[in-house]
Amino acid sequence: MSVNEVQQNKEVEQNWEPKILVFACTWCTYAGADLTGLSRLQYPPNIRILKVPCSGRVNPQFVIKAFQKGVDGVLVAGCHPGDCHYTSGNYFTRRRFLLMRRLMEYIGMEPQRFQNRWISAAEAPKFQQVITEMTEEIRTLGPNRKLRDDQW
Amino acid sequence: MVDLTLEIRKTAKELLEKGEAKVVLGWEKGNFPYSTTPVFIDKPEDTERLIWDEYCINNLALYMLDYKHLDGKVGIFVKGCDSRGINRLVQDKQLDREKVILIGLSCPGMKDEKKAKELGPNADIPMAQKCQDCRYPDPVVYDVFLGEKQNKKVPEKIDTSDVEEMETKSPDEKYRFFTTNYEKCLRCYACRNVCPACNCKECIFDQTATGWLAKANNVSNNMFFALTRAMHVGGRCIECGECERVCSVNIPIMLLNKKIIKDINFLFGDYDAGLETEERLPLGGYDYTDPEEFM
Amino acid sequence: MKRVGVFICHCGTNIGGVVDCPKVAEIAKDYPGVVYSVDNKYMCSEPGQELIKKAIKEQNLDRVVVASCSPRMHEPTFRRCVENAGMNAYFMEMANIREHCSWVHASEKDKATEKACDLVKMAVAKAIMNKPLQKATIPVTDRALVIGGGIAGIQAALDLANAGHVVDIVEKEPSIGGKMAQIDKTFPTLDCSACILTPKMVDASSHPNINLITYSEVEKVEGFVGNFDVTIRKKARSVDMSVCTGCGVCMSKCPSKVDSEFEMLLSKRKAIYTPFPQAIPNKPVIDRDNCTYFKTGKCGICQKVCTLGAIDYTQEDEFVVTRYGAIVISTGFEQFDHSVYGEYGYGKYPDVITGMHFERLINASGPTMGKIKRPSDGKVPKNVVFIKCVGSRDVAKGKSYCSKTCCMYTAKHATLVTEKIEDSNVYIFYMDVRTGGKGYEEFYNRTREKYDAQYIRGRVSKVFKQGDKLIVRGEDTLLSQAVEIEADMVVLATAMVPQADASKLAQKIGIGYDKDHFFTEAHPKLAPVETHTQGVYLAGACQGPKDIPESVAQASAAAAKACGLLSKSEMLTEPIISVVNESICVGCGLCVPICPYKAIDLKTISERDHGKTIERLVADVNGGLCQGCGACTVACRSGALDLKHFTDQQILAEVNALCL
Amino acid sequence: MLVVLKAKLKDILNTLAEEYKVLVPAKIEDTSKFISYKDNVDIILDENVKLSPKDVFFPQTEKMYKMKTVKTSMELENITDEAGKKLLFGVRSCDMKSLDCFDQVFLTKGYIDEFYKNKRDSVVTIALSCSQPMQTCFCSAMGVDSQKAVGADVQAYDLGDKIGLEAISDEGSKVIELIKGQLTEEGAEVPQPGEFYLKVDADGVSEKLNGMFESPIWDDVSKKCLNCGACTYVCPTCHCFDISQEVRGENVTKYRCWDSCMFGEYTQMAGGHNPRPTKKERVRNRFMHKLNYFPDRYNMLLCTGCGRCINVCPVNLDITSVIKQIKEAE
Amino acid sequence: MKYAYFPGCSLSSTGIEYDLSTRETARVLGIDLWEIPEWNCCGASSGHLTDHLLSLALPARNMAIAEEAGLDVAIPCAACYARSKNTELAVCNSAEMRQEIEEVIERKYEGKAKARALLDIIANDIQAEVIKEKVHKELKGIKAACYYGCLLVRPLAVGFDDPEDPQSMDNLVKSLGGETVDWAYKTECCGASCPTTVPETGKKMLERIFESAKNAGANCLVTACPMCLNNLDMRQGQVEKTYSKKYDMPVFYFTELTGLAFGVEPTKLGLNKHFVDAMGLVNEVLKADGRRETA
Repeated sequence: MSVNEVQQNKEVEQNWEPKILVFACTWCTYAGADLTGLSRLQYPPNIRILKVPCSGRVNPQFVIKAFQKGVDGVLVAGCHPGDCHYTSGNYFTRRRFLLMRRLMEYIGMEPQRFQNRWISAAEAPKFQQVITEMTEEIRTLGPNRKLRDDQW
Repeated sequence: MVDLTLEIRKTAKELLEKGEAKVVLGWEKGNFPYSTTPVFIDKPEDTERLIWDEYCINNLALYMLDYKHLDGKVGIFVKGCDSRGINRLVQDKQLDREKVILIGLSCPGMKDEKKAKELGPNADIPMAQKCQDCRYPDPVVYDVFLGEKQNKKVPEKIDTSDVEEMETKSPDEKYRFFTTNYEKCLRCYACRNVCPACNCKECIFDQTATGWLAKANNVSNNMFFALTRAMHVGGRCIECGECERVCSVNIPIMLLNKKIIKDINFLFGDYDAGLETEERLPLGGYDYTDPEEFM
Repeated sequence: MKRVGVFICHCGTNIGGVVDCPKVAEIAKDYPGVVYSVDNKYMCSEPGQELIKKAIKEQNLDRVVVASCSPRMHEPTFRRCVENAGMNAYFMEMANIREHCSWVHASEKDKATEKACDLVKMAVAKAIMNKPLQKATIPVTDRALVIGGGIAGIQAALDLANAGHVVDIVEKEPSIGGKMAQIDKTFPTLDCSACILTPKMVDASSHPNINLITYSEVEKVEGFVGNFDVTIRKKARSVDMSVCTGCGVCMSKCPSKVDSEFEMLLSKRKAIYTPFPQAIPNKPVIDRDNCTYFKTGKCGICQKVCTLGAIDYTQEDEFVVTRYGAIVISTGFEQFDHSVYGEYGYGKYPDVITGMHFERLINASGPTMGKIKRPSDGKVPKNVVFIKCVGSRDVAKGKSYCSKTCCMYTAKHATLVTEKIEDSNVYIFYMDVRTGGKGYEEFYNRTREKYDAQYIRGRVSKVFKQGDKLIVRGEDTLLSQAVEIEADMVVLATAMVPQADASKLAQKIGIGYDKDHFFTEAHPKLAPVETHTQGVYLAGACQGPKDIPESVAQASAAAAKACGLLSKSEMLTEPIISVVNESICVGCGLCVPICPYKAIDLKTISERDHGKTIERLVADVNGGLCQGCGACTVACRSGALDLKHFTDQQILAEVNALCL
Repeated sequence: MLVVLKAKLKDILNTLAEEYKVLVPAKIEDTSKFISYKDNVDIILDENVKLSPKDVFFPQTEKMYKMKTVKTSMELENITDEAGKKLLFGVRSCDMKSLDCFDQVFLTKGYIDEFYKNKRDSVVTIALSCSQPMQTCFCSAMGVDSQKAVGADVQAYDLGDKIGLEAISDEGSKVIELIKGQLTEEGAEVPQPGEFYLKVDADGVSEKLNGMFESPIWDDVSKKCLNCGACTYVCPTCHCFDISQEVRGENVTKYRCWDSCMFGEYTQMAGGHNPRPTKKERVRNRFMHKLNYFPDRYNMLLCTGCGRCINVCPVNLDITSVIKQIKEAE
Repeated sequence: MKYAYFPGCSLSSTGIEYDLSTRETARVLGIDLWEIPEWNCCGASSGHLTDHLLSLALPARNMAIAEEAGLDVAIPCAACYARSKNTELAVCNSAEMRQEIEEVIERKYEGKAKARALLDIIANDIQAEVIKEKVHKELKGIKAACYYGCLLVRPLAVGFDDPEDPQSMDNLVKSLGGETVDWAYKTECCGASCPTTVPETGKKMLERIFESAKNAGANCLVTACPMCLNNLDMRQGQVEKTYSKKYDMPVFYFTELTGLAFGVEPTKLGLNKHFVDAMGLVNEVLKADGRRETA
C-alpha cells in the first residue's frame, strides 16, 4: 500500500491529532518529564511516555513496531553521554540509533517522525521545547501512513 | 577459468584417506549445465563428484552449523566470500577454527545462474551481481591454497553508488521503491537461512508467541522483517550477496545491508566484517568520540 | 485472562482538577482484563490503600494498575500496599497521570482525560504481562567509605563508627578539616570554628572504627550497592607516616617557601608542610612541585635533619582497592572564581579580598595573628566595604542560585570588624538579606543596631583605586541615588560552587549532577541525602550551598541511611535483572561486551541432543552484578536475553495498547 | 476448432472483462504471477509464471472472521469474499492438476473447507497447453498431459501465432458463447509438446517409499537443504497453513496464512517437543508427503512437475534427482 | 599587509587630524591602506536608534566592497568599528539576517571580510619591536592616561581587549617611549552626546575623567575615538570654568603620538588643530633629547 494522499487528507479534516510515542529512560528523561510537571511547563498532550530503565533498553524493533501500530512519531530520549546511571547504556543507544535513523530515512520515513534527544533530569525546559517542536513538526507532516499495518 | 577440478579431487581424496577430515564440503554438477549444488563427500571414492566451474556460487560456510558436534575435522573449499563467512561463524563462536580445514581457491567471479536459465546455455552469461561487487576474490583465511592468487587490487571501499543514488530520492519515492519490492516478499526466509550472519539457534521470526512479527504477509510486516534483519546483521554482514541471489522474488536486499555498511564506515570508521575474528564489532562497543547528533 | 483492578487517583485537585477521573475509571472498565475500576481522592493515603487491599481480596484481582503520580515517587508505596494484600509486588503497575498529564496539560482538560485513558490502557496491557518477581539477596560488606574529610565527612564517619561500622575517610588534602578549618568564628553563636571542629577531628582520628586516608583520591569505583570495589590513589607523601612523630623539625629547617593555599596565599608555608597547626594527621607531606630536591635533585635537608629517618623521596603513588557496602560523598564546595568580575578589580588591587581571605585575616592562627591588616600595606583598615552576591544570583556572568550562607557570614564579618577595629565603618552592599536559620535574624539585627553596620541596598558597579584608597561606586536603590565610598578594604562574598572535579567523580561513581555540577539527590524533599544509585549518599555542600548546621544535620542523616544499609549482612535487590533463556541462546557472546558491570559471561552446559550428550556455550547473567539496564537484550538478536519486568513482551504490549 | 489470433487476444480479454474479473499470467517487478488484467499488463504466453496461481484459491493471508469483545461477551462477524466471478486465463496443465490436488484436500473425505470452496466455485479457468516445456518442467513424468488440462472449463491450445479454444464444461461453453463473435472456425489439430529436458521415471516411487522411512538416503538428500520455505511457497500443490489472529484493542481478526513444513516452528508443540526437530526429518517429510503419503490417501502424486521448486531452490536441490535416488536405493 | 580603509564621517570632518595621522602612521609602518571607494556612513549612534536592519545594512555595504577586494577593513573610529563588527557577527551568526541584508544592499556579503579596529592592528598585530624600530623620536615627557572609552572594548564579542582593564593602547604608548598611568576611568563613558543635550551631567562625567587622570599624574590623554576626543578636547575649557579647576591636558589620537614618534612633522599630523593647545607639550617632547642616534 504505497502512500495514498486521499486517505491522508480525509483523516486530517477529521481533526486528527498526532500521536507520538516517547521512550524515556527512568533516570534522566522520565525524571526530566517529572520536573517539567513539577514546574507546570505546559506542552501539547500528544505524547505517550513509555518508561524504560535505560535508553539502551530501547530495541530498534520497538520503533518499527510502533509505526506499524499507527503511531505518527517516535522519540527515544535518554541521559547525556557520561551521565548514564548505568555508565554506558546511552553510548550504545547513540551507536544503534545513529544507524537506525539513517536507515529509517533511507526507506522513506520523514526524519522528523523519528527523533532522538538527550534530555537530563534537570532539563525540564528542554523537554518541553523538544516535545512542543516535535508535535508541531509532525502536525505539519500529517498522519503517518508509512510502515503502518492497517490491513485489519 | 583455470581448471582445478583435478587438484580439488586429489586434495579431498588425500584428506579423507589420511583421515584428517571426516567429511569434505564442495560442489558437484546439478541437472543443468548452469547449476552446481553443494555436496558432502565422506568416502574417498566419491571425491570424483567434486567439480570446480564458473557456477560454484554457493557459500558453504553456513553448513558448518550442522557439524558443530561432529568429533573430527571437516574439509571445506573456500572462495573469498566463503572464507569471510568462516570468520563470521568463528567470531560469533558458532565454529571452532581448529575443527575445519580450509582449502582456499581464488575466485574468478561466478556466473549468474538466473540469467543462464533465461538466455540458454550457449549465450555468454554475465557475472553474478554479487561477484561484480566482490572485493576479496582471494580467501582471507585458509590452511591450504590451490592455484595462484589473483592479488587483485581490492577497491578501497565497498561500492555504495547505488545506495547514494537511492539516498537522493524524495521520501515518498524511496518508500514507494521499498514497499513495492517488499510487497511481493513471500517471507520464505531463504535470505535469512542462507546468511552466515544469521546463525541464531531460533530466530525471533520463528517465535511468533513473543509477538515480534505476525505470520500475516503484508507489506508492513514484510518491512518489519527486512529492517529488523538488516539491523541484526548490521556490522556483521560480509557483503557476500547470497541473500539477494537466493531471493525467490528478486528483491534488492543488499541495498539495505550496503546502506548500513556505508553508515558504519562513515560514523564509526571503516570496518570490513569477516576479515579477522578478534576485533570488536561496531555495534558491540562504543567510543566517547562517536558523532553526537542527539544534543 | 488476568483479573485487573484499576485505581484512578484524584490527588486532591492535582489530577482531578484537569483529568475527569470518574470518566477515566468508567472507560477503563472496557479494557481487556479489567474487572474492577474505581477512582478515589487520595490513592496513596491510608484509606486509599485500604481500598486497594479490600478490592484485591473481594474481587480476587491478579493485577493492580494505579493511575496517579510518578512511579519515581510512590511506586514503593503501592508495591508494599499490594504486597500486604498478598499480591506479588511486581503485579502493580503505575500510570503517571499527574506529572506527565494533568500538570502539563492544565488548559486542555478533555485531551488530558483522553491521554490519561491511553496511559491507563498502556499500564493495564503491561500489567497483564507482568511476571511474579522475588527480591533476591546480595551480601553487604560492612564497611563504609566517606569521600571528603570536611565537617560533613567527619560527622558522617563518627556517626557510622559509633554505630559500630568500619569507616574509611578519603581526603584530598594532607589533613582532614576541610573549609571549616580555615574559618575563624561561626555564626550565629560566634564560637570559634577550630574549637568545635578540632575535637571532632581528634575523635575521628582516634576512633577505632575510623581510618583516615588523607592526601588520597578516589581513582575508580566498580561494583554496586553493598559491594563497591573502590580503587583509591594514595598520593606519595614522601614521609613515612608510621615512623614520623610530627615533631616538625623538618618543617622549620626546609629552605623553600611557598604560598600557602590554606592561608589563601596570604602567607607562606614550606615545601614540606602541614596545612595548619591543628592538622590531623599532624604529619607533614612534601609538595613535590615546589621542593628543590624534586626539582633540581639538590637539597635534601629534611631527610638529613629527621632523626627518625621518616623522609623517603622514593615513595610512589599507591593504589589500594577495598570493598565497601556504602559510600557517603561529602566533597564540599569551593569559592566561585570571580575573576570574571573585572569591575571589582580582584587580583589587580590586593586590598580587594574574598570572605575566606578575611577569615584567615581575623583568625588567631592566621597570617596576621588575628589582627585585620590590609594585604597591600599591612595597615589596619578603617572603612571596610562588603559586597554580597558576587557570582550568586547572576545568570549573566555567575551562578543562577543563591549561595545561602553569604548573608550570615558577611554579617559575622561586619560584627568582627566593628569589634576588632574601633571607630571603623562597615558598609554592606546587598540585594536582600536572607537569615533563614535559628537565631540568624536576631544576629543580623544585632549587626545592624549594636554594631551599626551600614547596609546599603544596591549593586556595586565599579571598584577602583584612588591614591591608596579604594573607591567603591554603587547605587543605593532605597534613596535612588549613586553612592561612592572611599574604602580601605573591600571583601567580596563570593558564590559557593562544587569542587572543580565534581562531575568527574560523579561519572566515576555513576551518580547524577545538575547544570552547576552539584550532585543530584534522589528527591529534593523525600530523599535529600540519597542518590539514584543505591548505596551512595550525599552530605554537605557538594549537594548544594549549605551552612555548617545543615551540613552536619545532613551528614548524620546520610550516616543513618548508610547504617540502615550496613546493619544487615544481606540486602534485598531489585529483581529487575536480565535472564537468559538457555534453550534459545546460541552462545554467540555478542551480549558479553555490552554489560558495563561485566555481569554476563559464557558458561558450558551439557544437554541431550537427539540421543547424544553434547556440550555448548550459553550466556550466563550474574544476578548480583546485573543492575537491569537492559542494553544487552537489544544486542541479543534471538531474544534469548530478556530483562525481567521490562520484557520484550511487556514493552510490546504497551506499544500495541497505543494502536489505532 | 474455434481459433483467435494471439494479436487479438486483448480484445477477447476485454470482452470477458465485462463479465468476469479476468486474471492473466504477467511479468511484474522482475518476477511473474497471475494479476488482474488491465491493458498495460505484460502478458506471458511462452513460459509458466514463477509464482503459481494457488494464491487465487488459497491466499497467503486469508481473513476468516472478525470478533469484537463487548464487556464480557463477544460478537462474531463473518467475512465474505468480494462478490463477482473470476476468470483465470492461461493456466497451465500442471497448475490445473494442482487445483485437482487442492480439491481432494479441501473438498473431499467428509470435510468441506468453506473458504476454499467459495473461492474455487467463483473461478472459471481457461487452461492453456504448453508449446515448449521449460528446462525445469517434467509434468509428463508426473502423469500430467501438458496439452490437456484436468478440470479446466475451457481448454486453449497454443497454435504458434494463434490460440485454439475448446469449451469443456458448460461454464466453459458460456464463456465461449460470450466471445464467439471474435472467433473463427478453423481446422487445427492439437500440437504435440516439445521434448522434455528433465527425464525422470516416477512410477513405483510411492510404493518403494513405503519401506524407506529409515533409509540412509535422507541424510544425503537433506544435508544441503537450508530449510528455508522457498520451495513450499512457490509449489502449486503445497497447502500447509497456520491459523493466527491480529488483536487491535477489542477487535480481533482471525486469519489463515501459508506455513511451511520446512520451518521448525511448524511442528513445535506446547512444552517444547518437536517431532521433526532437524532438517533431515523435515526434508524427508516433504518428499514423503508428495510422493507417498498423498498418493496413499488420494492415490495421486502431490507433485505436478511444474519445476518451480527446482527453479527457486538456493542450493539446487532437485526433486527429480531425489526420485532417481529413491529408485536406485536398495 | 594590505587593508581596506574606512575613515568614516568624523575623520573627514571634525576628526581630520585622526585621518591625517592614521595615513602617516600607516605609511611609516608599511601598511597599505586602500580607501573603500564611495564608502557610506556607518550609521553610528543614530542608525541603530531608528532601525535595526538599517544599522546593519549601512556598514554591510562597505564591508561587501572590501570583501569583493578580498581585504579586511581597518577602522580607526570606535563607533564605526563597533557598528561594522556587529554587522559582521550578525551575518556570520544567522543565515536569514545575511539574506535580508544582502537583499537591501544588493551585494554579496558572507562575513569573510573582518572589521578590524586600527588600534587592534597597530597594537596587537604589529610586534612591539617593529614599532620600536620605527621610533625616530622617543616620547620622553609624555605621561599619558590612555582613555579607551566605553565602546571600543565592549561587549566582549566586539572588543579585542580585556573589557575591564584594557592594555593595548598603554603598551603601544610605552613602546613609543612614553609613560602611561594606571587610572580608574579608562573605560568610563565620556558622556557621548550628553555634554550637548544634558550639559550638567555631561560636564560632571568629563570632570570626573579629568580629575582621575590628573590625580594619576597624567599630563595628557590619549584616545582612539573622535567622539571622546571632541568631548575631552573641546569641552575641557567649559569644565574648567564650571568647576574652577585647571587641567590643560592635551588630548591626542594614539595615531598622532605614533606619527610624532616616527618623526613626522607635527602640523602634518594636525597636532596644531586641537582646542587645548597640544603644541606646548609636543615641542617639549621634541626638544627633550630623546633623539635617537640612528636616523
